[in-house]
Amino acid sequence: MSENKEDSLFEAPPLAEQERMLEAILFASAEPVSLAELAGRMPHGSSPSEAMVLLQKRYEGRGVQVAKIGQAYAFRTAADLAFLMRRETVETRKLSRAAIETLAIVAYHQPATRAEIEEIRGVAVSRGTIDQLLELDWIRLGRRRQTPGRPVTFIVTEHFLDHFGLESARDLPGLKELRAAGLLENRPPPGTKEEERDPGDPDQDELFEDEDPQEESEE
Amino acid sequence: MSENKEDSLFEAPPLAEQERMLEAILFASAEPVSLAELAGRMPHGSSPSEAMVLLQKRYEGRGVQVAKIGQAYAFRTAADLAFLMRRETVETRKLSRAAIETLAIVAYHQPATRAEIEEIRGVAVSRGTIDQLLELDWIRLGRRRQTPGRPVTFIVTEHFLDHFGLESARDLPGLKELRAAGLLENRPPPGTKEEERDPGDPDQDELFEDEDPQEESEE
Amino acid sequence: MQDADSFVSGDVAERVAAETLIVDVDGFEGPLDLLLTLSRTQKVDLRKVSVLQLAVQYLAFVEKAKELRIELAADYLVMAAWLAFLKSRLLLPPDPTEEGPTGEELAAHLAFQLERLQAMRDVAARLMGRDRLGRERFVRGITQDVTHRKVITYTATLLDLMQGYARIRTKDEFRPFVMDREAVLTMEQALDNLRGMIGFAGDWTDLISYLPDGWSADPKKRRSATAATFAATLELAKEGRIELRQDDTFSKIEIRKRQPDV
Repeated sequence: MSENKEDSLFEAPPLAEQERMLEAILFASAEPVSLAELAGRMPHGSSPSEAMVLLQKRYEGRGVQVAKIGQAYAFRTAADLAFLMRRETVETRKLSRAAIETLAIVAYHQPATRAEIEEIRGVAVSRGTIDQLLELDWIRLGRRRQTPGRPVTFIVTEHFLDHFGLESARDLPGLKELRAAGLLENRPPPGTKEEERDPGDPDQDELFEDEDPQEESEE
Repeated sequence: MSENKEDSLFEAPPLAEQERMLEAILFASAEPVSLAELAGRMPHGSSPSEAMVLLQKRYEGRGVQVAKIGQAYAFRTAADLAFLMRRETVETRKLSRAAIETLAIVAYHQPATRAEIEEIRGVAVSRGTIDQLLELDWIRLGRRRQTPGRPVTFIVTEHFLDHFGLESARDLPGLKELRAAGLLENRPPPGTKEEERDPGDPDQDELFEDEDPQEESEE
Repeated sequence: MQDADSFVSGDVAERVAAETLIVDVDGFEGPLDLLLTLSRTQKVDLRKVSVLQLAVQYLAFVEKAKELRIELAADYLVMAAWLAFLKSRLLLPPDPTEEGPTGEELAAHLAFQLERLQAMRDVAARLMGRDRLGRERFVRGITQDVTHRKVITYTATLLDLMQGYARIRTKDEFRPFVMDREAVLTMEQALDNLRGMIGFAGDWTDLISYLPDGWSADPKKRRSATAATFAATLELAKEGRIELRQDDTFSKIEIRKRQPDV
């Protein structure tokens, strides 16, 4: 190595060697390097521009390329491989319980106002939960309710139906079916007419079809 | 026909293309990239280890080289071109003799407890010495020794291997000779009860002989 | 075991060496380091080092330090005491009755320690002399960070949805116990009601007639009101304000104001 260095005082290293040097300098440098700078750093008599031609040719079609940036040179990732520099991790998460319940209420009672959702769930619905469902494009804003304050209503989207494999919201199983499926374990309290609560009943049919939200706010 | 289509969806890119990808990923990172990470970043079905063989061959004798560090790979400039790199040279704090010796003891005797380091050096190891090596990320905590007091052990890191240009701890200079000369044995001073000391050190064998030292030291 | 000659002949040279070492006493990293330095004056392979000779050198060093009133750290003195002991063991013929390791064993271990320390120093030097990152080998100067993007997809199945809805409705069905308070007459309410009316109940009157207004039509309310009113009458009877009677099982229960004792 020191011999190399001494040699270079008198004679420029072979072009192939200069190419190696270029390669190492461009690789390690924190910034693009100009030809003048390269000449300053390489042994006396070197011809960085000549070596650069070789180097560029060598990297043609490779995963990295020698790019000219202004008057300087640097290695750059080949444009077609840029996707390797992005790393997308797809994480599948279960929707939170709050979100599921809110979604279910919207689906079964749509159009539903936030107040209605809260009344049915028995707890406040956080802004984030609604936002998340909106973002997922599973619910969207329906017509404003024609009641004091004109509250916004929420309805489920086509995307929702798609995702859950439903043709329409009416295809959602009713309480009777839920119970039959063992999803409702508790016996209905005495005196409750099941039909009253069944979204499959004619009243609810109306709810789903009727664009006028007034009627379905009883519950 | 449809089978064809499916094939192409899951077919790995040609090896030459994989090699380009490796090249791009390794060029983009200053830190060694593990085969597992490479596989994770490359298209499904790629075989980074196969492509790596091609890549290593391609860069043989070049100004930059593919270095293997543990189970990971990185491009590093060729050592013979160091004289060109004065600008990039990192001025490191000069290590004390105590730190250098402690490092060597950890490297060759790993996993090594503080008591073992002190026994070999014949003096107490100051907190600062260990701290300095930990800070340089050249040593780290290994498993606790299964002896009374369960003392912590120290082992060298991947960063250490990278810094000193070692593929694994097995490549430590003079390791074989030291082993053959019995100088890496934990020889109890005469008169000590054998059972008080660690009977053999299975961890050490793992670190030096296993094909996969990285995995072994995982906590 | 060392023959006496070589140990005596080396004596003067060692003392000279020890004196030069004295000046540098702070430069040693402990007694083992000093012993290693001393062993070099023997100019032999560490495996063949004369531990006896070394012990003598070391003790001479400590003596000299004392003469020069140089304060040596405790571990130097501990080592001196131990080496003095070792020296006597090595010089005296072994006592077969004595317990513990022989002088040779102790000497061999010290030689091993010295050799091992020297070996570690040698490899440390080799290690530091390698082509090191940032000195001879360099990392990529312009790195490109991988942009990590976490894409979170949320999933829910129809079953989740149905279970969620079922959960809410089930919760709802528990609610009557709270909500249906309207259909429950508490004993306090019944008592208040009774107290207001009892003053007028001079004659035996059916308990049912004391049910508050609006509590006798709805069977649910009626049940609750009857039970509460009955419990209230028991309470009032306990207080001694009314009397209760029932002629027969399941016949009507009648109450009246307690008659003043005749």
